[in-house]
Amino acid sequence: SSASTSGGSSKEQKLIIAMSAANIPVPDTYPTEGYEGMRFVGYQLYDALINWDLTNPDQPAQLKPGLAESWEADADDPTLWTFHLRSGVTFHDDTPFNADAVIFAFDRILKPDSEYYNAQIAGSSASSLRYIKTYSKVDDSTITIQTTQPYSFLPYDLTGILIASPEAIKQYGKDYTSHPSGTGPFKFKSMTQGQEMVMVKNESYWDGAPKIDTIILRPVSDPSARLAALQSGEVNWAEIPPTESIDLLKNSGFQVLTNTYPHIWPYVLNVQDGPWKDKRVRQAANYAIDREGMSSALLNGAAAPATQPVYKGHSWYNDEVEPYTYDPEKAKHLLAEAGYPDGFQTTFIVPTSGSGNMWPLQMNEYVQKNLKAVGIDVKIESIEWQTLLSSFVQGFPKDREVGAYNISLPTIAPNFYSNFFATDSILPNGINVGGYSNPEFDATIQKAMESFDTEEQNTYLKQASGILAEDAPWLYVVHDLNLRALSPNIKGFIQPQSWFADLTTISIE
Amino acid sequence: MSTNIQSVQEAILMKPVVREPSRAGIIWREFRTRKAAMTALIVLTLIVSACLFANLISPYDPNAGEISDRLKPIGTAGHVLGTDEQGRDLLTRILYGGRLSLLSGILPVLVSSIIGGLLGIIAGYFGGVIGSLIMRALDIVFSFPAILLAIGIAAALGPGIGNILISASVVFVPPVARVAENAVKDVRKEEYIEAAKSSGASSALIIRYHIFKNIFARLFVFSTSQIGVCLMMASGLSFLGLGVSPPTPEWGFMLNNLKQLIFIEPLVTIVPGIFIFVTSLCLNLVSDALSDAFELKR
Amino acid sequence: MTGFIGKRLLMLIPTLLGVSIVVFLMLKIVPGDPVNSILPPDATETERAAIRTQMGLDKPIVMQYLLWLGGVLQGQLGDSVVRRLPVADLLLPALGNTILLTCAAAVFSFLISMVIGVFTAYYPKSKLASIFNGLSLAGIGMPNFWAALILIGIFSVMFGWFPSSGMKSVDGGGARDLVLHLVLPTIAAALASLGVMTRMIRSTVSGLLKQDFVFTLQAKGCSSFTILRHVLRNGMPAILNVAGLQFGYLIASSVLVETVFSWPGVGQVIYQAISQRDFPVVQAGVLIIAVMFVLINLVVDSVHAAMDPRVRQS
Amino acid sequence: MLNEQMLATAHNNFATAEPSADYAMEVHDIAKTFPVRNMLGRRTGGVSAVDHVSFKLPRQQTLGIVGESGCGKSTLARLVMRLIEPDQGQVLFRDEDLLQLGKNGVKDMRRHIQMVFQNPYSSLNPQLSVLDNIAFSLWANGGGKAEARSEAHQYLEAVGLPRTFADRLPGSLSGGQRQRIAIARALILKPEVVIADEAVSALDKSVQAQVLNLFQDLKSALNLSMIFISHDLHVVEYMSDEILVMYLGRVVERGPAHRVFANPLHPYTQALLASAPSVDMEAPPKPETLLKGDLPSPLNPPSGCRFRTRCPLATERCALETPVLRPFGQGQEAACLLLKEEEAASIPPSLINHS
Amino acid sequence: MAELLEIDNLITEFSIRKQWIAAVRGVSLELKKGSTLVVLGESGSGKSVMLRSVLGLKPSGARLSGSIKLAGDEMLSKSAKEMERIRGGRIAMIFQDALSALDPLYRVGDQIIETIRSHERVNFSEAQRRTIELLRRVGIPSPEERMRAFPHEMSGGMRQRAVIAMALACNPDLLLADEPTTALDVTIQAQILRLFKEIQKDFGMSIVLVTHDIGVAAEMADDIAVMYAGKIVEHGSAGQVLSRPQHPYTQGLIGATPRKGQTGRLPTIPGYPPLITEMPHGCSFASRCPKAGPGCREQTPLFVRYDEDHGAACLLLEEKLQAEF
Ligand SMILES: Nc1ncnc2c1ncn2[C@@H]1O[C@H](COP(=O)(O)OP(=O)(O)OP(=O)(O)O)[C@@H](O)[C@H]1O
Ligand SMILES: Nc1ncnc2c1ncn2[C@@H]1O[C@H](COP(=O)(O)OP(=O)(O)OP(=O)(O)O)[C@@H](O)[C@H]1O
Ligand SMILES: [Mg+2]
Ligand SMILES: [Mg+2]
Repeated sequence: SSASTSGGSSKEQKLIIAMSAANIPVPDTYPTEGYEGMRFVGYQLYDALINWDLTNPDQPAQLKPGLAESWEADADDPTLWTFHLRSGVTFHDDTPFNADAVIFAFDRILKPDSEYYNAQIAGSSASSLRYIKTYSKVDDSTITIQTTQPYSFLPYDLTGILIASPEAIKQYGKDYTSHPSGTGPFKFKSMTQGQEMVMVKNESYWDGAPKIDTIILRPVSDPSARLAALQSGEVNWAEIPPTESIDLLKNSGFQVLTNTYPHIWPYVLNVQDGPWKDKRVRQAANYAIDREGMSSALLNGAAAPATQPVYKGHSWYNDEVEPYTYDPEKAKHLLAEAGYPDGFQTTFIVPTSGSGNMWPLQMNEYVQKNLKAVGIDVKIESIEWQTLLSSFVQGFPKDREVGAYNISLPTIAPNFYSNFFATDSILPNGINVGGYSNPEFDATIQKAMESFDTEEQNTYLKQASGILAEDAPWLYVVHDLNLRALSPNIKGFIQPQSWFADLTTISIE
Repeated sequence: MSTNIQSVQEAILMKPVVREPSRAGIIWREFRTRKAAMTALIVLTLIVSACLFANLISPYDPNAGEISDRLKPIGTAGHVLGTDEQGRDLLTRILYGGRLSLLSGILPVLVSSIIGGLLGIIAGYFGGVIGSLIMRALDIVFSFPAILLAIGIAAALGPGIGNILISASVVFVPPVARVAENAVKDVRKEEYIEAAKSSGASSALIIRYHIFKNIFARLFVFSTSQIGVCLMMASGLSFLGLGVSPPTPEWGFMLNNLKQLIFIEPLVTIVPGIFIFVTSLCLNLVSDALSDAFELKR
Repeated sequence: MTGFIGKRLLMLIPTLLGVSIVVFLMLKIVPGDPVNSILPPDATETERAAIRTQMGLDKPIVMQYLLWLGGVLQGQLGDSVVRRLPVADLLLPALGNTILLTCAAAVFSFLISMVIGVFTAYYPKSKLASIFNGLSLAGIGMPNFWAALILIGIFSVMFGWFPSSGMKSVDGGGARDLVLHLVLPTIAAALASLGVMTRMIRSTVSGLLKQDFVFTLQAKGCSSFTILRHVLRNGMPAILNVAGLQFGYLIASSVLVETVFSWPGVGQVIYQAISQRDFPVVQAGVLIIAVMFVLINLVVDSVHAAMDPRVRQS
Repeated sequence: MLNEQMLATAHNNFATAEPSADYAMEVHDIAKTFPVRNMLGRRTGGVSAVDHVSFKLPRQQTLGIVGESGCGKSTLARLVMRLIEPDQGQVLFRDEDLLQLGKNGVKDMRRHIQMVFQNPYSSLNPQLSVLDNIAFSLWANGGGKAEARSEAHQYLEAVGLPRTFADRLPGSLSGGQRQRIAIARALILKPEVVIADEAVSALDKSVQAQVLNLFQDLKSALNLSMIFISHDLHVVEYMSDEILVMYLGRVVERGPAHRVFANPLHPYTQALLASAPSVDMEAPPKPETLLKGDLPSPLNPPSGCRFRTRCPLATERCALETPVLRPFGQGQEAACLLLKEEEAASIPPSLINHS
Repeated sequence: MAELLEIDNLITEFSIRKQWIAAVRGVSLELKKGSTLVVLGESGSGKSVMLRSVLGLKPSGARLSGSIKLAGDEMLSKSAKEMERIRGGRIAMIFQDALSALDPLYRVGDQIIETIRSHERVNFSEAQRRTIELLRRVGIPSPEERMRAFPHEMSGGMRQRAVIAMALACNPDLLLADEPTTALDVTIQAQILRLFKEIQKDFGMSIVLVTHDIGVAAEMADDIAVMYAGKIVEHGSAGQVLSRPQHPYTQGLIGATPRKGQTGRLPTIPGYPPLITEMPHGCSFASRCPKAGPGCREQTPLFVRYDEDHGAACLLLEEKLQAEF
C-alpha cells in the first residue's frame, strides 16, 4: 500500500493514534474533547498533584503520587490537607516546578480576579474544585488546602487539576495553546487544526522517559475510517473501531484490547413522576434487559453487563445484592404488582454519540425491544449529545412525559455518588436529575466522604452501591470496555481499568 | 423549427377527425417511446408498490428480529437481502423504510413546489417591489449552503423525520421559486396575456388560466427532477443521524446504521444505498423523458 | 465593467445582512446551550451561569447580534466557545482545505463534463453518447456519502491504492501525498456535479448547434474546430453560470464527503460546531460560505459580462 | 366561407351602434415616453415612442396605420386600450375619456375595444382548448362557463372554423386558423372597435388573403369600426378608409386612403410607397435615390422634423421647427414644413424624383 | 449559354421515426451564369432545405440523392473537406435573420476576416483591409469603425449588409439568399434589393433568391421557380410566370396578393398545404385546387415545358398540351 507508514521500522518510534474525537484536543490544562482529550493530551503533557496509576490492568486504577510526593489530611482538622511537592521537576520550557506553580494553577481557575484567570477552564474544572475553600503555599515544596467540609474524596478531585508552567502562560497569554508547557512525559511539538497534533518524548520526565519518541494524534470521528486507517497502516492505534471488526482485526494479527473501567451506560430514570416513581417498575425494567445479548451479540463483546453503577470487581461494587438478571417474567410480574399489568408508554431521550455509544441508536433500539417485550412501550427521541446535555441539566420536561435520559457517565471518583444520587444534589442544587432521594443513601455517602481510611470509605461506597442497585433509580445496562485496536508491533501497552492510558510503557518493534 | 411543427400540426388537421388525444395522452405517447425511461418507470412503480404493500409482501415484522440472527449475508434462506445488526430482515426493513424515504423525497418537493411556485408566480407576475422583495428574500435562503441550512433547521427543530421534511421543504423553495418566476416572466410576454388583460380579466383569473397552465409543465418537470435530489438530501441528513427515530426504518438511516460495517460486511451496507441510488436514478430518467415529452408538445 | 461589479457588490449587502440575521435567529431557536460543550455534565447551574455571563450569552439577542456584527465588520470573528481558539484560526485553514477539495472536484468535473458533454451534443445518436448519458445520470443519482464509502471500500481497502482518510500521511507531506489523499474525496464530491454539468453542457451545446450563426459558420466554410470555438464561447456564460452554482453547492455539500473521508474542511467544522452549539464558529462559517457563494456567482456574472458585449453594455 | 346566418344569430344582441356620433373613437394629443433606467433604477432617458398623436376613427370605417418597424404603431394601439398608461392625452370613447376612468371603468370600457395581435403563435394560450380561448373573455367578465362556451361555439363557426375544432389545442392549428380564433376571441365581447395590430403580417400570402376577407366580411356584418395596423402598404390600402402614416412616434400624414395612396404629400409617405415592391411587371422602375439610412434611435430623436435625417429635401429650417399637421384639402393632412398649401393640389407625384 | 448550377432530381429526405420522409422531392433546376433565380413558395414548401442541400449542409440524419453540379462539378460526391472549401468560397449564403446569423460575441469585422482567412492564405492586415473594402462596397458608412461593432450594435439593415459583405468575401460564383429581406422594413428592403442588383452587376455572380413575396420576385428575378410541397410546380422567366401563370397554385398565389387600388374580395386559395409526412397521392395541390379533376388525385403530374422558357407540373396543363398537339 502506497500510504503505509508505521513508525516501527526506523529508529524513530512513532505512535500514531486515531482518536474518536472529531478534532484535536486543545492542549490547555483542561483539554477539549472530553476525557479523550484528557487521555491523549492532558495526561501526556501535564501532571496533576495526584496521578492515576495505570500500570495494573487487574484492578481499577488507583491514585498515585504525581507532582505531590505525599499528602495527608490533618488528624485534628480533617478539612486541612498538606501536600509535599516533588522537587527537581522542571516544566517543558525548563522553568522549575514548585509551590508557586501550583498556587498559580489554582489561582487560574479559582480566583476570578487574578490576571490569568480562565473562566472556561475554571468551568470545566468546577466539579473538582467544589470542596476547595482555600489553598496556600507553606514553602517552596509544600502547600495546604482547606476544604469546605471533611472531604476524603479530595485526592480524586485533584487528579483533574493539571499544572502548567506559569511562565509559559504568562508569556504566551491567549496564544498559550500553541505553546503548552507541562511536566508530563511528552512535550508538545506541533498542531494542525483538524489534522494532527505531534508530541515528542520528554527525555527528562521525572518518572522515567517514555520509550517511544513521538506521538501523533489524528482525529478520525468515523469508526470505519479508524478501522481503515489502522488496516492500511496509516495509524498504529485506533480507538473504538467498529465492534463488528473485532474478529477480523484479531485474525489479521492486530491487538484488540478491552478492559472494564469506571464507565456506565445507563438510563437516568425520572423517579419523581409517572410510572418510574414506583421502585417495582424500575426493578422490572432492570430485569427486562438482556444485557448479555447486548454486550456479547450486539456489541460483540465490547461491553459488559451493568447491574450497579460500578462493575463487578470494582472496589465499590456490592456483591451482596443479587445482580439483575434477564428475567422478563419477573419483570412482568413486578409490573403487574405495581399496577401496570399491560405495561405503559414512555419516552426516552437518547444521544446520537458520546462515550460508550459505539452504536448509539442500535443500543437504544435493543433496549427498546427488550422493554417492549414486557409491555413498556418506549418511544426513542434521539438528539445530539450537546442538546442532550442541555436538556439533561434542566431536568425532565414538565410539560410532557419523559421517562429517562440515556447518558453515559464516568464513575471514576466517589463524588459521583453524591453528585448524581444525593438528595441535596437534586436540581437545581446539583444534577441529581431523576430526583432520587433516599436518606439512608445520603447518610452512607456522608460517612464515606468523612472517612479518611480507604478501606472504610470503600465499605461505605459498597453499601451505597447496594442501595442504588436495590432502589434502581437508574436502568443499568452496560459498562463500556474501552475497545481499542493496536498494530501487532506495539509492545508493552497495558490496558488499564481506567479512562486514561499510560503511553510511557509502550515501545514499537 | 416552427415550420416543422406547423406542418406536423397541419397534418393532424388533414386527418379525418378522430378523437383528439388528451394532453396527458400526448405526453404519455411521447414518453412511451423512450425505452430507458419506461424501464425506469417500471422499476419505480415496482419499488413504490413494493414499499406500499410491504406488509403483504414480507412475512416479517420490520422491527422484530432475533439478535442471534444478526448480520446474515445476502442470500440467506428466509432473508433474501440478509439481516441487519439487530437480526431484522433487511428486505423487510428496506420495503418499510422505502415508505418514509420516498415520502421524504416527494413531500418536501410537493410542499416547496406549492410554496415556491406561488411565490415565484407572484414575484414574476406582479414584478416590481413585491417581486424583488420576494426574490431577494429567497436569495438569502438560497445563498445558504443547502445542506447546512437543512442541518441547521434539523438541529433547531430536533431530529425526526418530520423536521427533515420541513428542512428539505425550506431548502427547495428558492430554486422552485426561481424557475417559476422565470417561467412566468417568459409567459407574461406572450400576447395572449395581453389579450386576456384587454378583455378585462382579473389578475387572479389570468394567473389561474393563462399563467399557471403555461408554466405548469416547466414547474412539473423541474419538480420531478428535484425529487431524486431531495431523496438524496433527506437520506444524507438521515445518514448524519438527524432523521428518524428507531426502530423506524428509513434508507438513509439504515445506511447510517450499517455504515460501520462497510469494511466488514460490505454487501450488507451497500443494500440501502443501492435503493437510494436506483430510485433516484429512475426518478431522473423519468423526469428527463418527461421534460423531453413536454417540450415536444410545445 | 468596474461599475457593473461595484453595483453588484452593493446589491450583495442586503443579502449578506439577511443571511447573518437568519443564522443568528436560527441559532437562537436551536435548543442546546453552548455552555454544555464547555462544562462537564456534573457542573451546577451557578457554574453555568457564570460562563454564560462571561460569554455574553445573557445579553439580549439583538445586542449579541450587533456586537457580533460590529466585530465581523472589524474583521473579528470572535473566539470558538468550544475550542477556545479564535474562530479565524479554526475556520481559515479548514476553508483552505475545503477550497482545495472543491477546486479539485470542480476542475475534475468541469474537464470531464466538458469532454463528455460536447461529445454527446455532437454525436447524440452514437452508442458512446448513450453510455455517457447513462453515466451522467448515474452520477446525479449517486448519493455522495454512499459513493464515498464505496470508493473507500474498493480503492483503499481492496486495492490499497489511495488512503482512506485525512489529507496527509504521517510521514508524508508534499504534493504527491496530497494528491493521493485528494483523489477519492474529489471523485466522491464531483460525482453529482459531474452529472449535472455534463447534461447541462450537452443541452447548451446541442442548442447552440441548432442556432443560425452556427449554420452561417458552416456556410462560410469554417472548419469544425473554428465552429466548436464559436459554440463554446457562446455556451460559456451558461456553462460558467451552472459551474458557479455547482461550485457553491460543492462547498456547501462538502459536509458529507468530508465526514466520510475525515477531510479537515469547513463543512466538517461547521457541522461539528452546530452540534456542539459553538455559535461563533457557526455564524462565521455560514457567513463565509454564503459570501463565497455569492462572490462566485458575482465572478461568474462578471465573466459573463466580460465575454458578452450585449451584457457588458446594458 | 362565412356563415351569415350564424353570424346574425351570434350578434342578434349586438349593441347596434347609434349612428348619432360620427366617430367611434377620438384620440387627442396622446403621448408616451418609456423611461430608460439604469441598473439602480434611476431614470437616464426615455424612448419617445408616441409623440402627440391625434386621430379620429370614423364609425364603421377602417383606419389604417402604416409606418416602419419601431415607429410606435403598437404602442399607440396599446395606449388607446390603456394597456399602457399614457403620459398625456385623451381617448374619447362613448362620450367618456378612457384615460380618466378608474380601474373598473377601464375594464368595462375595454371590452368594447378589442385587439387582434400580430403573432398567431403567441396570441393564443396553448394550454387552453380553442373553445376556451374564445370563451375566456366571457367568463372573465362574469359569464357562466357553460353559456360562454356555447356562445363561443357560434363565434367559432362565424370565423369559418368547423365545430370539431372546439376541443383542440391551438398547438395543432396553422397560423391562419389561429388568427381566425384570435379574431373570434376579440369579437365575442361584441366590441365596437377592433384593433388589428399586424394581424396578417405573419401569415403566408395565400392565407393572408383568407384572413383579410374575413375581416372585411365581419366588419360589414357587425358594423365594426377598425384600426388596422400594418407595415404592408398594399394590405393597408386594401383594408382602409382612412390612413395614418407614422414616423418615429409622430403622425406625418393623414387622409382618406385613396387620396394618400394616389397623392402622397409627405416625402416619407412618398418614399414608403416607392419602396414597396410591385407585383406588376409593368410598374414604373424604382427611383434611383431611395430613402437613405435607417430609422434614427427613438432614444434621442432628431430635433425639428424627425424625418429630416433621411429626407432628401431637408433644409436647415427642418432642424429648427417642428412641423404640425396641416390640411391640404380633401381631408388630407401632412406635417411637412416644405409643403405649401396652394401647392398641395398640384404636388408632383414624387418629390424624390425631382431632387 | 453556360449553366452555372444544374440541379437534377434532387431529393432530400429526413429520417422521422425511422422512416425516410422527403422534404425536397425531386427538384430539377438550372441557373445561368450571372442571372437571378427566385424560388417562390409558401412556408414549409422546402425552399430552405433545398438551398441547404446545395451547400451540402444537410442536418444530421438527412440523406441526399440526385445531382447538383456547379459549373459541371458534381457537388454530392465531394468530401467534407472539399465542401468546406467550396462553402464560403465558390458558393455563399445569406439568411433571413441577420441578427441570429451572426455570432453575437464577435465583432462583425472579425467575422468577415475569419471568413476570408479560412479560405485564403492572407495575413491579418490584408484580410482587414479587404473587410473594410467589402463593408464599404455594401454601403456601410465609415467601415473602419463599424467593423469593430458587435452585431447587436447595428440596425437590421446594417447587419444584413454586413452579412452580404461576408458572403462576398471570397468572391463566390453563386450566392444563395434565403429570404434576405423578409425581416426588414420596406424602405430598407428596397435598399438591400438594390444592393443585390448592384453587386451582381459588379461581381457577375449568379443568385438564387428564396422568398414568399411576389413583389420581391417581380423586382429581382430573371427566372422564377414556384415551389409547392417539395416540388417545383412552375418554372420560367419572370415575365412569363408572373404575367401568364400556368399552374393553378401560381395563379392563386398571385391573385391573393392585394394590389394597388384593389377592392372587393380577394381571391384565395382554400385550405392548407399538405404535410411532408403525409403526402397525398397524385398532385399534392389537388385538394386545394379549384380546377382539380378526378385524375389529379391519382396521377402525379410531370413537369412539362410548354414554352421555351416556361413550364409547369399540372395534369390539366399536360392534357391541354396533348389536346393542342
Ligand atoms: N431537420 C429536419 N428534420 C425534419 N424535417 C425537416 C427538417 N428541416 C426541415 N424539415 C421539414 O422540411 C420541410 C421544408 O422546410 P423548409 O425549411 O425548407 O421550408 P421553407 O420553404 O424554407 O419554409 P419557410 O418559408 O417557413 O422558411 C418542412 O416541412 C420542415 O418541417
Ligand atoms: N415597454 C417598452 N419599454 C421601452 N420601450 C418600448 C416599450 N415598448 C415599445 N418601446 C419602444 O417604443 C418604440 C415604438 O415601439 P412599437 O412596438 O410601438 O413600434 P411598432 O411600430 O409597433 O413596431 P413593429 O412594426 O416592429 O411592431 C420602439 O422604439 C420600442 O423599442
Ligand atoms: Mg408593433
Ligand atoms: Mg425557409
